[in-house]
Amino acid sequence: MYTEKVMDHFTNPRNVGELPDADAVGEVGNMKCGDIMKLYLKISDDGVIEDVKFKTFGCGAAIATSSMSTELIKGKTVEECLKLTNKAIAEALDGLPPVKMHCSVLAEEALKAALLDYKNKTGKDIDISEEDLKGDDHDHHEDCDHED
Amino acid sequence: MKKVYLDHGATTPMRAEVIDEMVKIYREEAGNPSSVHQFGRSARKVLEEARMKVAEIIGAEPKEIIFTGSGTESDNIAILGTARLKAKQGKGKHIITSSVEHHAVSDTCKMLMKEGFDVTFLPVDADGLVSVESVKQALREDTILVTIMHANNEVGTVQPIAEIGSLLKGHPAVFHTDAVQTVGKLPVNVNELGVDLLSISAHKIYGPKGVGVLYIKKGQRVESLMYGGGQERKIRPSTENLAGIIGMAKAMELAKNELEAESTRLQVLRDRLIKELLETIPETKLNGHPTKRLPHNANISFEYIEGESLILSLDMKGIAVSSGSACTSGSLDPSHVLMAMGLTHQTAHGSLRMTLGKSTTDEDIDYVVAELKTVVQRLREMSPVWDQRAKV
Amino acid sequence: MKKVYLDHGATTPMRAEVIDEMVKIYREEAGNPSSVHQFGRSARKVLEEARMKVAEIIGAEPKEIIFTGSGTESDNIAILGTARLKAKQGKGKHIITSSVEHHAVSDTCKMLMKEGFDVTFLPVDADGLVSVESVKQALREDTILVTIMHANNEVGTVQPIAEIGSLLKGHPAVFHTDAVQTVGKLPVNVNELGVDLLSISAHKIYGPKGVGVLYIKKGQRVESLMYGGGQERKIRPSTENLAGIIGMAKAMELAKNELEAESTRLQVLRDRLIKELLETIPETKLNGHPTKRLPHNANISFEYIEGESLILSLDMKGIAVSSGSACTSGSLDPSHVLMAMGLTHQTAHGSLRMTLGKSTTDEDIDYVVAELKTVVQRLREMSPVWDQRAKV
Ligand SMILES: Cc1ncc(COP(=O)(O)O)c(C=O)c1O
Ligand SMILES: Cc1ncc(COP(=O)(O)O)c(C=O)c1O
Ligand code: FES
Ligand code: FES
Repeated sequence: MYTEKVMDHFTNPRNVGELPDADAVGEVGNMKCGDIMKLYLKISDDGVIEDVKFKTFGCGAAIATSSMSTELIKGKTVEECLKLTNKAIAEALDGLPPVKMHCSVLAEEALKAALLDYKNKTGKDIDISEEDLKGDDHDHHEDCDHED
Repeated sequence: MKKVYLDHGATTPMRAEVIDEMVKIYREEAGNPSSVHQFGRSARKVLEEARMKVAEIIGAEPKEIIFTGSGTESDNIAILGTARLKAKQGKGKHIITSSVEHHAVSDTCKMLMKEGFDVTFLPVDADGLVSVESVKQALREDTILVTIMHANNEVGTVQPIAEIGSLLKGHPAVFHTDAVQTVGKLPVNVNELGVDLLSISAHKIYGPKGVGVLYIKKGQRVESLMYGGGQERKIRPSTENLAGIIGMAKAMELAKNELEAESTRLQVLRDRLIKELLETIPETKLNGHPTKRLPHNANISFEYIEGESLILSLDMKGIAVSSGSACTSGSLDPSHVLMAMGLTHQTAHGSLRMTLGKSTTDEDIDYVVAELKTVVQRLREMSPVWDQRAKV
Repeated sequence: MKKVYLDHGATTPMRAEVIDEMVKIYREEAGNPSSVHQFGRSARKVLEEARMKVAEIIGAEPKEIIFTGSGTESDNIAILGTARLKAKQGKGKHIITSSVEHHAVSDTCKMLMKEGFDVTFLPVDADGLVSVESVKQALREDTILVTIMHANNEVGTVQPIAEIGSLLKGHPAVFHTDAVQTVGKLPVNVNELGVDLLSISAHKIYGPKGVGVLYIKKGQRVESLMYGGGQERKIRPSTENLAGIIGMAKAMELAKNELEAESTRLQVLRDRLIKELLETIPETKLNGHPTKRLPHNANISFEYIEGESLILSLDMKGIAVSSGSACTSGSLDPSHVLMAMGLTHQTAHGSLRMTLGKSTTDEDIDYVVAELKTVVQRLREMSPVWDQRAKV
C-alpha cells in the first residue's frame, strides 16, 4: 500500500531529533487520530532554513511525510516554505494511499506552525496567520471510495 | 529472513489436510447438488455429510445448519433476517447488542437503526466484559433480538454467553452469538450456550475464505437477504460452494479433535509472550480480560506509540501483527472496542493484537519479544510525546 | 458404464488449470488482503491482479469489478441494491424485466413487488425472445431499473441486449443483465452491450462454485445487502475468497482464449445432436431460438413424456441432463420459461435441456441419440396419453 519511498523514509527517517537552539518550533496534533508532530527550524538572518529536525508520534505515513518534509525545506527560504503543500510532500514520496492523504497534513501544518512561531518571535513580515493553522481537517474524510 | 505470523485472528493459513479434501472434491465432484442425476446426487451426499459433521461438532441437528458465503453473511442473515421478520410480525423493534461487536454485527445493527429499530449497545467493563445484569436491565417486552459475540476478535475477552442464554430462557427474544473467533479455540455447543442462532467462519480455523455457517435452532425463522433457487432452505440461495463447505467441515473436525491440546499449548506460549513484554518494556499494559480470554490472543498497549508504525516496523522484521487502530481499513478512528473499554484515544492508537496459531513456536516468541523491545524504543525516541513525558 | 455429462448449464467440472492456481493460493497466500503486513499486502496484490484480469476480459475498469459469493448474489445486489437506493432517492419504483429470467432475478423482482415496487414482466415470443419494442413501450419516466438476461439458462435464447442498451441511452433507468450463461460462451463486453450492471458466476465456466462478479459501471451506486468490513467498496463486506477469486479469473481467462474455437466445436456437436434427435424421434421439437442461442444448448420437448422420468432413465445409462420442469427443486410447476414461450403444460413437462461442454465428444452424441431413442420409446409405450394419441 505504501510506495518504496514512503517505506524508505519510514524506516530511515531523515532529521529526527531536536534542535536545542531552534529559531522556531511548531507543534501540531492531528485531531482525528491523535497524532502529533513537532518541528524545529534553524533559520539564518536572510531567511534560509539552515537546519531542521522533527519528532513525530504517528502512523507510517505521518512519519514518512515528516521526514520528507524536512528534506524538502532544508536550504529553502521561508517564502518558499510557505508554498509547500501536503500534496507536494505526498508527491515527493510517489504518492500516498487515499486514506492516508490526511496524514501529510500533519507535516504541512507543523511547518506553518513553526513559521508562525518565527514570525511572532522575530516580528518579520511573513505571510502567515493563525487562520492558516485552522487545519485542513476536512481532508480526513477523504475515504477510500475509489469512485472518481 | 525469519517470518513470524502472529495474525491468526485476521485469518489463518489453510491446513494441508483441508486443501487435500477440497482438491478431491474439485477433481471428483462435477455435479450441482440440486441436480437429479448421479453427478448431482453424489454432490448432494457429500454436502449432507458435511452438514452432519458440522452439526455434530456444535451439538446441533443437520437441518439446523445453513452454509453461507462468510462469517459476515451469517451475522447479517441472523440479525437482519430476524429483525425484519419479527418487525413484520409486530413482535417489536428493540434489539440488544454490545459495544464491542465485530463490524459485521455492529454496522448491521446501525443499519437497522436507520430502518427504525431501537438498538441498545450495552457497555463493557475495563476488561471488555458485558455483564449479564446489564442484559437483564436492558431487556424489554418488545425486545426481539439479543446479539452478543462469544469472544471478541480484538482483545479476546470471552463473554458469559451461557449465562445470558439462561437469562433469556422464557423471553421471546431471539438470541444470536457471533462465534467466529471461538469455534476451534473453545468448546462451542449450541445447547450449552442456549443460543438460537450462531455464526461461524471457516477461514479463522485453517479452512477456506468465503464459507460460513449459520446455526438456526429448530423452529426459528429468518428472512433471507437474497432470492433465487431453493438451496439452503431458501435462506441462502446459490449453487452450493461444495468444496468450500467440505473444507469447512474438515477444518472444524480437525480443530475439534486437537482443541484441548492446542489451546493449552497456545495459552502457555501466549502467557509467556505477555509476561515478557510487560516485564521488559515500560509503560505497556494488557488489554482484555486476564483469564476469560481466547487462548491465542494477546492485545497490548504501548504508550506513546502509534499502532501502524509499530506494525510496519515489525513487518520489516518479518513479524505479522495487527493493530487495534483501523486506520488502514478505511476508517481513521481508533478501535471502538478499546474505546468502549475506556482507553484514551492515544493508548488505543498504540495497541497491538498478536494472535498465535498452529505454527507458533517458542523461538517465535523469543524473537518477537526481542524485536518489539528494539522497535518500541526506536519509535519512542522519535515521539514528541515520549519526550515530554520523560522530561516531566 | 459410459458417463456423459450433458448438464454444463447447471454447473461445470473444474478445470485442472483452475484447481492448480487455487491450490497455489491455498498453499502460498496465508494473509488477509486487508492486513497491513507483508502477508496481507501479498494477498492484496494477487486480488487486484485478478480484478484487473476480469475487468480486461469484459472491457471494464478494475474498479468497476466487485467480487461476490455467487451469481445469485450478484443478481440480488444489482436488483435489490439499485431498486432500494433509487426508491429512497425518490427516482421511482418501476422495474422492467422479462418473463424468462433465472429465479435469482425473477424471485428478487417478485420480492420487490412486496416492497411496493411496480414490476413489468415482458412477454417473450415462441422462441423465447424479448422484443426491443416491448421494452420501449414499457419504459416510463419512473422506470428505475431494466433487468434482462443475456442468454436464457433453459432454452439458450440470446436476448438483444446491445439493442436494448442503445434504446436505454438517455433514459435514467439503470440497465442490468445476467450474463451468467454467456460469459465464456459468447463475447461479453460491457461497453458493446451498453449495460450498467452485469452478473457473472464462476462455476458455469469450469471455475469454483461460490464466486461471482458484479460489474458496476463507474458512477453507478447500489445499496449493499450486508454490512461489516470495508471490503469490495463495502458493497460486499467479508474477508475476500482469495483462492476462489483467482480461480474465477483463471477460468475466465481460459474461456476467453478458447472461446471462438470451443464455441464453434460445441455448436457443431450440438447442431448434430438436435438434428438427429428431431429426425429420428417423432413428435419432438426444439425449444428456444434456432440461431440466436447459446452454442452448447439444446432444449427439446418430447411429447407425451414427463421430464423427470426421462432424466432418471437417461441417468441409469450414465447420461446426465436436466429438465425444464423444476419438480426436483421443490416446486412441481412446469418451467416458467417454457410456459412464457407458449408451450402447453404437457409439452413443457416433457422437455429436456442438454448442455454440452469441454468433455463432450462425437461419441457422446451418438450414445445420447441412441439411448434417448430407446428411452423415449419405452416411456411412451407406458404412457396412456401416447396411447390415446396413437389410437386417433
Ligand atoms: C442465468 C443464471 N443466473 C444466475 C444463476 C445463479 O448462479 P449461482 O449458482 O452462482 O448463484 C444461474 C445458475 O445457477 C444462471 O443460470
Ligand atoms: C468476530 C468476527 N465476526 C465476523 C467476522 C467476519 O467473518 P468473514 O471474514 O468470514 O466475513 C470476523 C472476521 O473477520 C470476526 O472476527
Ligand atoms: S496520521 Fe493518523 S492515520 Fe496517519
Ligand atoms: S407426479 Fe411427481 S412431480 Fe408430478
